[in-house]
Amino acid sequence: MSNTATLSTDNKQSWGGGKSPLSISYGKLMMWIFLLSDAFTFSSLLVAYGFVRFTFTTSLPNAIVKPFSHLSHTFTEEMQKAGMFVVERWPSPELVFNHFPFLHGIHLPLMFVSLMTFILIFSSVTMVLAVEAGHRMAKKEVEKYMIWTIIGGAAFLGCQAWEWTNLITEGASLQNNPFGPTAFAALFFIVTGFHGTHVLSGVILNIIIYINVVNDTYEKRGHYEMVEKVGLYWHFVDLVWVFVFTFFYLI
Amino acid sequence: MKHLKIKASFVLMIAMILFSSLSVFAQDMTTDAAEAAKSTASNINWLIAGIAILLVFIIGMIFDILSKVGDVQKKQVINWGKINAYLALVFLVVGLSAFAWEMYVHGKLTLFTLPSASAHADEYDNMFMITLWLTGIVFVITHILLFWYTYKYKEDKKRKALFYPDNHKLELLWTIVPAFVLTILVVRGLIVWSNMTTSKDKDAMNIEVFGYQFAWNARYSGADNKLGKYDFRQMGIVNALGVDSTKEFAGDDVITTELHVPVNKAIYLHFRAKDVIHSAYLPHFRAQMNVVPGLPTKFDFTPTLTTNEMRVKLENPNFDYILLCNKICGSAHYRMKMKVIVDTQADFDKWIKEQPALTAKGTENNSLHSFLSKENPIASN
Amino acid sequence: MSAAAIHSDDQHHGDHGHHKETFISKYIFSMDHKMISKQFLITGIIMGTIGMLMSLIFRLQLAYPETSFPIFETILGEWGKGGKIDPNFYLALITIHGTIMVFFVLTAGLSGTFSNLLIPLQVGARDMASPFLNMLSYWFFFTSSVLMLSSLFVQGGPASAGWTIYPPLSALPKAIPGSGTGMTLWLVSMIVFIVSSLLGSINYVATVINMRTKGMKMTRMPLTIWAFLFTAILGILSFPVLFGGSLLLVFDRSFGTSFYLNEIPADLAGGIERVGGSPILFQHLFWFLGHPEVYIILLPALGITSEVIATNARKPIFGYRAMIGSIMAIALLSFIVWGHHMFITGMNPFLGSVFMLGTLIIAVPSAVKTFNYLGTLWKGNLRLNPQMMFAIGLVSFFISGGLTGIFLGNAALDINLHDTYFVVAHFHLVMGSAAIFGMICGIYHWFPKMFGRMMNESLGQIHFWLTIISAYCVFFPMHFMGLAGVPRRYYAFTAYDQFNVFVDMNKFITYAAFVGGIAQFIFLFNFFYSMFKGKKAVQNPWESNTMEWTTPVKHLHGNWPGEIPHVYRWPYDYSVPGHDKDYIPQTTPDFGQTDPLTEAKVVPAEDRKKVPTLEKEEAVLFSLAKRWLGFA
Amino acid sequence: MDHIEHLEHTESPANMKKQIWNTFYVLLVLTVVDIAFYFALLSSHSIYKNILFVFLGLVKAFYIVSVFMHMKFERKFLASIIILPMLFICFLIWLALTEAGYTFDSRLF
Repeated sequence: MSNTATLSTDNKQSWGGGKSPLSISYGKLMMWIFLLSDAFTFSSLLVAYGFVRFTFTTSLPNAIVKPFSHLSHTFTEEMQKAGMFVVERWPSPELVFNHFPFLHGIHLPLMFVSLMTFILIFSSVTMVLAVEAGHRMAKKEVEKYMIWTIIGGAAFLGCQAWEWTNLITEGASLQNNPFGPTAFAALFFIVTGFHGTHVLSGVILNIIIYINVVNDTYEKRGHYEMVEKVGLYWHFVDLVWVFVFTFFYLI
Repeated sequence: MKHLKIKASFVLMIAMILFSSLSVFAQDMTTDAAEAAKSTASNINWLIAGIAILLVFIIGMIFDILSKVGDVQKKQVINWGKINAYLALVFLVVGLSAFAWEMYVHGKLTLFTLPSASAHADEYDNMFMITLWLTGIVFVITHILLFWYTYKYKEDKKRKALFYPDNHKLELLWTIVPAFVLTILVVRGLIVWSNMTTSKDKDAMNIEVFGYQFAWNARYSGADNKLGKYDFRQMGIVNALGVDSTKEFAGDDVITTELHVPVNKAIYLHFRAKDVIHSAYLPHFRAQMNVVPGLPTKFDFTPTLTTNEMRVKLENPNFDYILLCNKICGSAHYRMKMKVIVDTQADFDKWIKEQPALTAKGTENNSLHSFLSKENPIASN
Repeated sequence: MSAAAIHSDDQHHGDHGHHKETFISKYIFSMDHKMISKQFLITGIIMGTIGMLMSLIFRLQLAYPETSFPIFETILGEWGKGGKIDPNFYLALITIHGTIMVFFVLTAGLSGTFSNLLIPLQVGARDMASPFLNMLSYWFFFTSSVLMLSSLFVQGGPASAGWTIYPPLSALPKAIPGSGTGMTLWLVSMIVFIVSSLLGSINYVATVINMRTKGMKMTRMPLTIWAFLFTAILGILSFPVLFGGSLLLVFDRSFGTSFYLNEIPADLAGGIERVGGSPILFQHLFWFLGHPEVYIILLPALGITSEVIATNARKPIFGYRAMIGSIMAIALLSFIVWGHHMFITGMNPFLGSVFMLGTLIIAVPSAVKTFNYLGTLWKGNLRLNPQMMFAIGLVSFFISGGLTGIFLGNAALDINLHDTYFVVAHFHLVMGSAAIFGMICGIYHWFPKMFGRMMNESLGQIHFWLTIISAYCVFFPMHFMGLAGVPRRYYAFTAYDQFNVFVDMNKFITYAAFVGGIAQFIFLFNFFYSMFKGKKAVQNPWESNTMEWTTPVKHLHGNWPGEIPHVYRWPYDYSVPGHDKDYIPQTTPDFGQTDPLTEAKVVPAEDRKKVPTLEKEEAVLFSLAKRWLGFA
Repeated sequence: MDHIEHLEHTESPANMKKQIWNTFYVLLVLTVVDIAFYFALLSSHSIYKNILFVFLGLVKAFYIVSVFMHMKFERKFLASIIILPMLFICFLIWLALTEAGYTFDSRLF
């Protein structure tokens, strides 16, 4: 058969092609691949964290302060005097992250971050419920769950802003760290900041999707795949938080 | 259309010639009379370059005209297939002879022809030669095949290529054979590597090599063979190395700008940098290690030939071992070197006695002061 | 199924050919992959020319360290005072030369051009999965090129810490003038470049996996596509790590953190004492990208060569599956060997052994590739046109440069060879020259497809011979300098008596470099002249099997005017016995094989032998992986 | 355009919803367990504690990826495409930690 024969078929613009071997659309595939590469970005930051941390002595086990025991405004200095916060030693996380909004002066280690984790997991659930509603083409439900997701994301960002403010007022910054090695604060701000940027862009994407849902864009399109794609991104942000939580707050 | 092409190539040609002759002219302007004789040689080279460019374009035009003729006559005048086949053959022969010539002539310039100056150098050279022979044989054989095939199987309209897409046995063969050869190299390499990186001699002489932009210092550990602690915050103009002479082990330390080492004694070099990464490269001893700020690195070796013995062997009275910086570190990177002198034990002892220790002259480390007041000519640059 | 069909309402798919294209939408913000590939190519060529001219300038300096050239003062101004290059500017030149060549020419210019051109055409797709992201990818690349070039004009000069930008040199503006604004621009440019590369790579992978035409199984894809696929995967997995690393470096430079700095006194580091980091960390993060990057450069060149050699030898590529297997093995191994750049950086010697093992194992798939090329040439019917000559030249460079890699991969030998001219010679041969040859080979081969015209053959042949001779003359002698202990990145060797013996050699290398440079001008002339005035191309000038030659010569948005042709066979049916022509395009149906989707049942015995007919493609991939990674 | 494939939804909506909520409870419990372990093991400093936390994190990640991100319902091949490259990260982590340990040691002496 000559080459020209294949060219002389009718002139209709059809997007023919083979089958998709993974039985997902190219859009979702691209989102997956993007998430894979983004996972590598976060991994590189976490690897940097692990590396820097391993070059320091591990934190001392805390045997001084018990939860709910009151703390004074000079808590940090006391800990410095007690040898818990020294330059050579990675600080014990529960002594650093021990504040809770409106409950000033009470030693509540890791409670706030647990709340943040809960918020993020909850917004992940509402997102996946929105996706599920999208499969059923239930526009009202998608709207409802999208709203919840956006609220969850915004709440998380608010919590993070509060925690940052709190740490900064205590004297932590990229160059300073009252709790121990400067790298601790710098890495904390960079990694949570990078994660926060992702959450922020996720919230913006969610808002765009929500507007599209309200405007019947996906109804007209006949499927809610866009919700699914953004959902993937949102869950990824949640996934990253699991590891940020594990490495920064627990270990 | 044709005119334009010729015009364009002429413009390009003229630009090239202008550029090359400009460079010649430029050189003429700058070379002074004393160097005139030396520069004529390079001027001739420039002329050659210019002529070569001209030739290239003339040849290009000839080919162009020939192909135009071919277009008109409706048959090929120049058959590049054939020309290339023969050129490939010529390239193979000339190339391989050039390879052999270089191995013979330039091979003599390499470190491997010098007498080995450190204890592990023989092992190193041995490893190198094994790799060289193995790769050299592969290099020659594959190149002969590559260009011979290019010649042998040039296009012939009457012939049809052999349809031969696969041969699992053959592929397996040329997977397993390289894998086998590489296994040998890996195993040997691992042995040599672990020999070179593990320190065997507990009594090795501890010397610190300190690198900064753009010079080196050596710090000898003195009689106790222990280097005193340093504090990077104290590194300054007065105390460049940041060594506090009052601290433990530090008092008898000796700081010098030349690295003297006794022959046949294990030397344990500790590296430290002030500002950026340097690399202490001692080519004659087959030794190199990066000098990283904030990360202590080390290397140990045993020199086996004194500088004087080496000078005699090489019949070169000016020969000196050197330590040079081999990691890009700033503007004077290319001048950052330290003289290394391998002495006999007696000479070394004599020399080290002459060097002032940190606390030899009382509380002030005057020696250090005087040594540092000779400000580095490059640093002030 | 067409994945795109689902999105028939997607802006950039639905309206092909419906609206009139303006100049801007056709030539500037074009979403057509063919136009984007041309944009990549021309930007790449411009960057390449700049990079090459830089190399000529510093070659002149190396050949005549004592001589002053007034022309330098004219063209370089401040940096060429008295006709001599400033040592700092020398370092800046080598840095920018390296960066431009590695990232802008050989990553974007090579893989960007040919992935864009060939992936949709060779797998039978109308366009990339997302043409819009594809366009963004080009414009990010363009922005990053502009940023990189603009760093040449800032105060203090461009980045000058070597293309590997090891901190602290790159982190402390006081250490070298180039570590000021120039370095910041370098990092910003690189981050933009990474974004571009990711957008491109994600697109390539999605297109290859999802957009193939009917019958185009994974095991029927040309080796170019395989190479591009794995290149894209390498890019997706390795560039993000550099992104993370650069981000931390930006913070070290501008915000007073110390991830890569330790024991740096305050007066050196902008008034803030830096403790707690490690420069080795940056090197690990950098080389986690840096080594796969070598294969990001090399694999597309090898893929292009496979295609060109098979076409012009009129013979199926020898060991198609072995070739795919070795691409996969190289791609996989490239992620676990980066430490061989760091044997003597103060790394744990035990890790040195681990990396040495991995590095030398890479030689096995590389050897398989080389021997398969030789096997393809054997008893072929070689059409020695320029692209074939460049492909043969690539194989030659790949051998020469690859073999010296065995020295450098050996941790023990690396002690004395690290950062000497031996390394320069090695990587310029294996990834510089070889990849450039792959790129030029691809340009000669696909020029008719890109521009609808033919390049002048005679000029191409002259270009080839001058280039290969000059490249060997430049890089071969460098091995001996390296073996004599001559370090790289030296402004001059005048301070060392023992390197005086290489004065003549340095001059010779410079002359050869100039010859090579002139040869590239021949190519540039040929390229731009043929673009407008070359002979008109016919549809399938090289009598090739692959699908791109079934599209009309005049470009068409959507590639094929009618339905996309189906694929019935692998791409290497050259000189099949019993056929009167010596090539059978992939789109030619076989006897009894009308429907490619049900062909598994009716496939003739001989076809089944050539192409594995396992039911699922993943099964094929797994079996290949198992077979080839057994060595690891 | 010949045949459009949709995702294979093996689950009915009610079932899916139930599964989502179940996953949510699992994640919640795991987070609480995390915190509980943290305080229970406050005084210990063993490497096993870190391994425990990483393991719990991986379990959480598994649930998020498989149910929330629908990986459970996709083709196995897609899952392997996404999961297998993580081995490189594991290598990088192993390497970085070994290297950091070495750096720590060499700074001590």
